[in-house]
Amino acid sequence: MSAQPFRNGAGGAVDRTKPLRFRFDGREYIGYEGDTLASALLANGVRLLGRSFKYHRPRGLFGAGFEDPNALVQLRSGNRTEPNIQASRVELYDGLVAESQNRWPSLDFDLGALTGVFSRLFPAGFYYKTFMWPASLWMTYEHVIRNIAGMGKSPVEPDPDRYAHRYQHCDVLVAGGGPAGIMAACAAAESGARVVLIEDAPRLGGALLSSQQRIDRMAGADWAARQETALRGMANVRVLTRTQAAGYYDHNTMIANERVADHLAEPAPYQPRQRIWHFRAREIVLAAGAMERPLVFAGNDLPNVMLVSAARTLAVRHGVRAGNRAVVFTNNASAYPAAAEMAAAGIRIAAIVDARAHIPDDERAIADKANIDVLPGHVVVAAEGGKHGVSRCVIARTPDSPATESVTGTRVIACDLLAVSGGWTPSVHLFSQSRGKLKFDAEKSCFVPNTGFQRERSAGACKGDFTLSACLEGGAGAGLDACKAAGLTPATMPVPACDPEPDVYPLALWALPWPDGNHDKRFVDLQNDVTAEDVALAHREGFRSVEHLKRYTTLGMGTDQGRTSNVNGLALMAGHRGEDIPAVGTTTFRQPFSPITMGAVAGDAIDEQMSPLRRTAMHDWHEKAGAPFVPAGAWLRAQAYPGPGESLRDAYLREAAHVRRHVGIVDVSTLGKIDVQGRDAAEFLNRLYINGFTKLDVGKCRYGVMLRDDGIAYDDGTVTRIADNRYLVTTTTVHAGPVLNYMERHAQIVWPELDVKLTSVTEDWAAIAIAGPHSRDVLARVIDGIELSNDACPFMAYREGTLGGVPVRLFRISFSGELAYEINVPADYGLAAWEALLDAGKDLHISPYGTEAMGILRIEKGHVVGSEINGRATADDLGFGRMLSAKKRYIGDVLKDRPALTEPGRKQLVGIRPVDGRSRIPRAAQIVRDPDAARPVIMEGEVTSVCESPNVGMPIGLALVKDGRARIGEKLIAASPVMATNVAVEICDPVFIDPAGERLHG
Amino acid sequence: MSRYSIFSLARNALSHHKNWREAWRSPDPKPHYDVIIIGGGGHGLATAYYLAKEHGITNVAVLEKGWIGGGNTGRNTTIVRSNYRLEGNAHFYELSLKLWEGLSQDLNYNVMFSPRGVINLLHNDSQIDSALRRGNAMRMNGIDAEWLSPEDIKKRVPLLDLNGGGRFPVLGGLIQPRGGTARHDAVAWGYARGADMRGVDIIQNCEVTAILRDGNRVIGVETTRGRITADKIGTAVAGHTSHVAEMAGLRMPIESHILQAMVSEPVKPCIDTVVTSGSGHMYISQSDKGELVFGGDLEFHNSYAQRGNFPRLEQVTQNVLTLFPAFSRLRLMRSWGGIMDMTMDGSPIISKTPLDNFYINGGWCYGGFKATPGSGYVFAHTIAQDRPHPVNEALSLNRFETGHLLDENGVGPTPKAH
Amino acid sequence: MLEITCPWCGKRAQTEFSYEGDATVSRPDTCDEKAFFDYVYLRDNPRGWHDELWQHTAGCRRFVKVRRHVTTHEIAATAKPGDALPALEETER
Amino acid sequence: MVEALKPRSALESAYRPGPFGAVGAAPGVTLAERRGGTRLHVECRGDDAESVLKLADALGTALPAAGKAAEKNGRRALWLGPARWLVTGGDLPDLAAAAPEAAINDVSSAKTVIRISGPASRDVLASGCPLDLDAAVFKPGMTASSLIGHYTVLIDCIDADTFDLYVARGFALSFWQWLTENAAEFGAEVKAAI
Ligand SMILES: Cc1cc2nc3c(=O)[nH]c(=O)nc-3n(C[C@H](O)[C@H](O)[C@H](O)COP(=O)(O)OP(=O)(O)OC[C@H]3O[C@@H](n4cnc5c(N)ncnc54)[C@H](O)[C@@H]3O)c2cc1C
Ligand SMILES: NC(=O)c1ccc[n+]([C@@H]2O[C@H](COP(=O)([O-])OP(=O)(O)OC[C@H]3O[C@@H](n4cnc5c(N)ncnc54)[C@H](O)[C@@H]3O)[C@@H](O)[C@H]2O)c1
Ligand SMILES: Cc1cc2nc3c(=O)[nH]c(=O)nc-3n(C[C@H](O)[C@H](O)[C@H](O)COP(=O)(O)O)c2cc1C
Ligand SMILES: [Zn+2]
Repeated sequence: MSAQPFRNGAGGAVDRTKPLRFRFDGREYIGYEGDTLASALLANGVRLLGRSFKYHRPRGLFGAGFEDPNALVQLRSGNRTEPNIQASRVELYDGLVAESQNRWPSLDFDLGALTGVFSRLFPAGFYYKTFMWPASLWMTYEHVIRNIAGMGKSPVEPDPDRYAHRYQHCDVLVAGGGPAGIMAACAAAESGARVVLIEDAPRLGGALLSSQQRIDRMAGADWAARQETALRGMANVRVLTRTQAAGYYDHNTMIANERVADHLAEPAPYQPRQRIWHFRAREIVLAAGAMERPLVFAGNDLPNVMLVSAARTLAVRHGVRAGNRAVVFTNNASAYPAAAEMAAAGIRIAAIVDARAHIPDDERAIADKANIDVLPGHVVVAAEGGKHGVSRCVIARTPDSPATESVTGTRVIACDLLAVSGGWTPSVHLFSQSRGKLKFDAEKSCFVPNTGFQRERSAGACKGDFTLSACLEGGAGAGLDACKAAGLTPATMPVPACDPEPDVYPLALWALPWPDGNHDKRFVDLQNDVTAEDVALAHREGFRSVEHLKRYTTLGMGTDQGRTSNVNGLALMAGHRGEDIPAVGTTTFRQPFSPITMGAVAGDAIDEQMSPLRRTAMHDWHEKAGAPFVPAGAWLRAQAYPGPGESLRDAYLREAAHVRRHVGIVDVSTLGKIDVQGRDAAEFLNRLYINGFTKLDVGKCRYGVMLRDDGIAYDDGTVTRIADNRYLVTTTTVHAGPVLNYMERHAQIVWPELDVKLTSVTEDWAAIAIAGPHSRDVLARVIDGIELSNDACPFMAYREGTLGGVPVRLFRISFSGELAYEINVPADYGLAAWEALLDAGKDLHISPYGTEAMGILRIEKGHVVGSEINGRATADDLGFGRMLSAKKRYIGDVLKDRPALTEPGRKQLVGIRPVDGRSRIPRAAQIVRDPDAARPVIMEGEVTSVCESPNVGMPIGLALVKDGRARIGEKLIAASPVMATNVAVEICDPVFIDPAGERLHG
Repeated sequence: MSRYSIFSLARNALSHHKNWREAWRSPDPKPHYDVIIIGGGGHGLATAYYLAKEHGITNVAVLEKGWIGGGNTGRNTTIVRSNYRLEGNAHFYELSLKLWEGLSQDLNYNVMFSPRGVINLLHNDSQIDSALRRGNAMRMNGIDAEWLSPEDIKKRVPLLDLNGGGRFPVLGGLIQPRGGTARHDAVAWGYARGADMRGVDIIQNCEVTAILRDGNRVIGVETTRGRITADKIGTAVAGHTSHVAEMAGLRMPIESHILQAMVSEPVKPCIDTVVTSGSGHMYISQSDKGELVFGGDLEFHNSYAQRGNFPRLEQVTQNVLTLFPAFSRLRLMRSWGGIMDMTMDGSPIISKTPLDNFYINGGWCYGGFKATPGSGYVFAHTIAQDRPHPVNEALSLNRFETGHLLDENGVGPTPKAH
Repeated sequence: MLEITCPWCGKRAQTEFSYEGDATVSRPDTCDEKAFFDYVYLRDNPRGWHDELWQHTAGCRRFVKVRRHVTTHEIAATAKPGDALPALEETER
Repeated sequence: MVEALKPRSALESAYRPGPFGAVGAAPGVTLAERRGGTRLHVECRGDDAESVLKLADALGTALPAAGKAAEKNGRRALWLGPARWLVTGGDLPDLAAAAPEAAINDVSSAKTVIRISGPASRDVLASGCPLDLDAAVFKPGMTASSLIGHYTVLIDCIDADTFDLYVARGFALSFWQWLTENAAEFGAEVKAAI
């Protein structure tokens, strides 16, 4: 534990009575409440914070906010570890643990830095030119490259925290809580608007927190705190701090990420760690401020070369001296008040090196007052020092031409801090996300919003208004304008007075020449190690569009998305192209604003909530009976009911045999059920199905098949006429939703003239199929009000009655080919009905069966399901040719006759059985003559369903085979090279059991 | 044009890399070409390359409205595979995969083709069934496919939760070991350099605004850089296929939809193969730079915007985290969109058209990046010979009329569903 | 996220709807194969205003006609399926 | 003969009355399943004003306009869509007989209904629902079918901070998980079913 040698005794918004312990790379330090991890490290004199992406150069803190490209750490440990976290945005908490990253074995001694030694061999894009020989070695090269690249490490354990989402609508949303945003929010709030104000920092104030400018005769930070309290007290305002406006999307949606508990060691019980907010705003005010821009010179990446705004923030907000002796290098006014405040915090300012030859009086006055030497017309051309920081800088006269490559006549100033300001870059990110178009303001040397696209306006520094007074005024104006646009009456909003501040008109200066004898790298993008030379190389090789520049050099592709580098990079490219900056343009600004946690994006909708499950009314019973479940669409279905010590296979074979011998029940609640009513219901169904329904009598069911308009088979099911103008249609489980939607489309759009009303009643009814020779006997014991005899209730009859006092619908239909019924009872009574049946059939050996046995029974009968109705087969392929009505129009009737759908050689439904009468047919096999023939092997067909059939006494299957119906008796091979099995099969009729259908009529 | 190698790199290092030449020229358009290719994506550039290399046709221009590789070539999740079930697709994609295997050497440009394997995770019986059916068909066609047990998968993808969050347990997988990823931008640049070297003019910032016809023949184009005539015109504009075809008076069986993709921040290697899952719909891999690159479904509405909305990001991320709970604390760094040319059967079109001398390459749906070399190869053949290569015969435009559809998933003429 | 005005339910989030494609194609009454081929397969797929159908699946389950610009995603108008959207010239103005 | 069947709630296996989550002084929300009663799904052709009148007559209350609910004598009708309503109540008249042209389905079992109440109820719903749930916008007497999480839910605003949530029975258990998980943050209590 050490003192904090660079912490001032007073000043700043840290609470010196609240020391916090933390560890960085295993060493313990102390900081204060109010610190960021970065400020606390610098207070302790720790300046080497990380290694760069490509060359593993030593790096320190560079910026104090979103813009920092350098000081990325692996935060926390174990299952809460997170890579690439900006130390500048981490609020210090007691017990915080962080590690540096992208170094091995240690930050101080990093072998990866060897790449730096050979860095001349590794200019931008070097990997496209080599590693090609021998071809087989690329995977080895790649392995090495991948390990050198990357940055931090992914966690390897599941995240213990939870994440939430929230939707909110508002009149005016303000993104950014600096002076401009505060004024906008106040103005809108005063006008009675529903206001949301989003601020990334823990409190409002923005740049005010990092300066000593006064507003309304009080310190800016105090003014901000006063406004924050006032805003939080208003019922029509929601202030969200620690919240990043992350994505401005279509129709004025703003996605924001609130870091609810990231400032804590871990979230409180039940507290989400982060929350995504989905805002729909009538109007938006963008007030995201601006970022300072670096200058490009040799060695500009050394630790303790940082933005002036970073050094100022450390000094003013945290009471930390980033160094003891500083050189401030600038091309604009903003460094002057900053230098004065740094000096006031006890940093000796060796000089302000100002590229501008002429310094305006007000700026000069600031320097004079703070007793700071100014070197006008000078630039820093190199920073020198070691991995623990800059120790001196080399200065020269401002070059006359931007093309100057090197200079002589330099001199050296010793310093342990080099603060640079290359002007300001408005944070136009959100504006651009919303498709706003930018323009280049040459005087301010930056891109600013031009024409907006959505319902937004910018205010303050993100619009290019850099003085505080302009921000306050602009903010208020924007808030009122937003209210007006939202249809509210704007209030009047007095703008408070503030200290004056010089405006920013930088001298354009994109890269500085080298001094004699120093050819160190001049970085443009610090995170991705892109240098001014790389930009030149890209130009030379023809990668001249900014988009090519970006992709060839990786400029701006890091976690900071080029916040500090893009403008310098494209300005350099403009220079090489001999064009002006707007002609070169910018790359595309994309969501998110700054990286956001994937856990937060997902919210709580992971695992079961990602894709909710549907459970039938009998679910708990199946579960208790030990049935494994299989998904069918969203539904869970019981697969089989293994008894004690019984395998799953034994169980379903037993169940399938049992049904044909005795009686079984299966839960078929998941089948889709659609109630169709109306005077034109019959006509409607007639048009949907290939077979006719006008002649179906009340109290009767009929099997039906639907095609799509392209003539391909779509779905099958039964249609039951319940009353004159009322039908019940069933669909397959998986198609229940699509078929309803399909019917609704036709009812509403294609044939709106028909009187038909569609209601999905799937959820109303629990459905149980009861099958087997004794099914009638069991039913007779439980059902009231229905005469069940074969005459009174023949095959395909529909009847209504009651079961235990509850209404029941009874359909005499059979999927198994046995004497069978399906009964529907209101779902609330499904479980009771299920139990009643089991109870009533005990002496008849009634047993439940699952989807596996059901599958066996249907394969034995040659009934098709989704593996046969595969979206490519026609009705005729599946053996439904005779059902195609010639007397009426129906969907698919025209295109079903296209040449390819009627030509010979189509795959038709057949049965298959092993030639040896016992080998199990490999599932999903291809059917070929000779599986060992030269590739490609001609495939005669494919196996669609297989099972072991206890009732046929051998494995059987269904297949789609070219011209299959004409090939009954032919022997072919069912080949599954993937599972390494081949079985000789014989093509046969798809109906294996009771082809005459005697059982189901019995 | 200098060859690239470690030696040329070393030589150039001595001169501070000041002597590299441009990878391709930036000529002004000539008034007439033998062949014009509209669209400077991977497909257009590859077509030009193979026209020159395989057919000796070098008086060729590639017209690109923006910057080459800026379309879907520059915004895809870079998965390369040939794991198709239907023969019309399988042989075509396999030809393509074979070309990938020697592409860096052929182009003298490292496209970083990385055959790290593509695993399809299977979460239920019917997925296993259709994967096996596809795998068996692949093997019969001479394409590699192997079954992976859950344990095999865990070994290859340690961060995968085999229990799928309790919702999508992994019951097995099908792997195509020769599948993998490639460096998407490099593919465009490598083909551009190769084509340029052989005399092809690559003309950027040149948007085709009209197609000129003389009766049933196309004779040239109107562009933002003036009129250019040509003996033959091929279009390879992916998401803009309908738009360009309409200039020639053709209506297409295509809808344009947005597909988003996203990257996490870069991290050290943590997933070494490509993993796809039908739990919802997601695919993920890690780039050589370290980002997780992943994507999922379309936005499900027609669009020509290269940008989508947040709900799809949520959904894809939910899917990723259900399978990879350890990625929850990684952060999403960037998301973007591309315009997908979704056909009515989900398979591409490389074809002659009802117009003379006008050829169409499009309808790539989710999967045209992997097709790039093969597509260029057979499209060049189709243009040069005025008849399809045997491998793209099935990819004809008239299959929709005749019914010879290539509907891998059997979802029918609903573009968004493929 | 888009906001779509359902003619019955008012302004609702896009996620409540499912996209149902081009609204300008209509199913032929005839048996003409060419007409059906057009209806089933061919789309204008314009790069501008697009009249399309959405179904309010999580709401009233009605199909809604929407005129949406497919590069900006602006929605100019919505209507009940039986009602006409305004003339395209009006939207373009 | 079988005994009279007993109904069973879809939430049966997960329903545990009592406080849960971050409970402070008073729970932010209370949850209670509403069981029993009859619910009829009623649909008329869009132009069939006559049937609508007949239905209103039989019910003793006019059927509500879009986005609204109407209640009288313990019978509550919720608008579902154009000419489509959900009619709920203890004993309902024979609507099919009253308006033969209308399509009537007894859907009493189809939905699970959960009443959520308390000062944080809007916050809980807004954790997954994209509607504008501001108290000044979504008011008592209004209903809307929308999404909550990945669920389609019919939301019926009973009073300022009380809502009935109708969710498909099959999804009820999954939805209950969602709801309790999102309510936990605010402090919550499950009450006995009503
Ligand atoms: C998010 C996403 C993920 C994807 N993932 C994969 C994947 O993992 N694997 C895979 O195989 N495929 C994937 N794809 C698909 C794949 O990217 C594309 O199919 C493929 O890149 C298409 O290449 P192309 O050359 O045909 O088109 P593009 O690269 O789009 O090139 C077409 C070019 O035509 C230009 N153009 C358009 N109109 C005109 C005009 N009028 N005049 C001149 N030029 C014009 C465009 O500017 C563009 O540069 C993905 C696509 C996206 C969007
Ligand atoms: N003249 C100069 O030297 C000069 C130059 C630049 C800035 N400034 C000063 O900067 C201030 C500018 O005021 P302002 O209000 O425009 O900006 P600001 O920088 O004070 O405030 C912007 C705020 O927005 C927040 N923010 C940015 N992006 C965000 C996002 N995506 N989500 C949530 N929050 C986000 C930031 O955390 C910050 O608090 C003034 O005080 C001005 O004096 C001065
Ligand atoms: C495979 C792949 C990897 C990518 N990796 C990064 C990355 O590391 N950093 C980054 O900023 N963008 C990355 N991108 C996204 C691009 O920056 C860019 O968004 C994409 O090419 C689409 O272009 P646009 O956003 O300019 O429209 C990647 C894109 C792809 C296709
Ligand atoms: Zn609606």
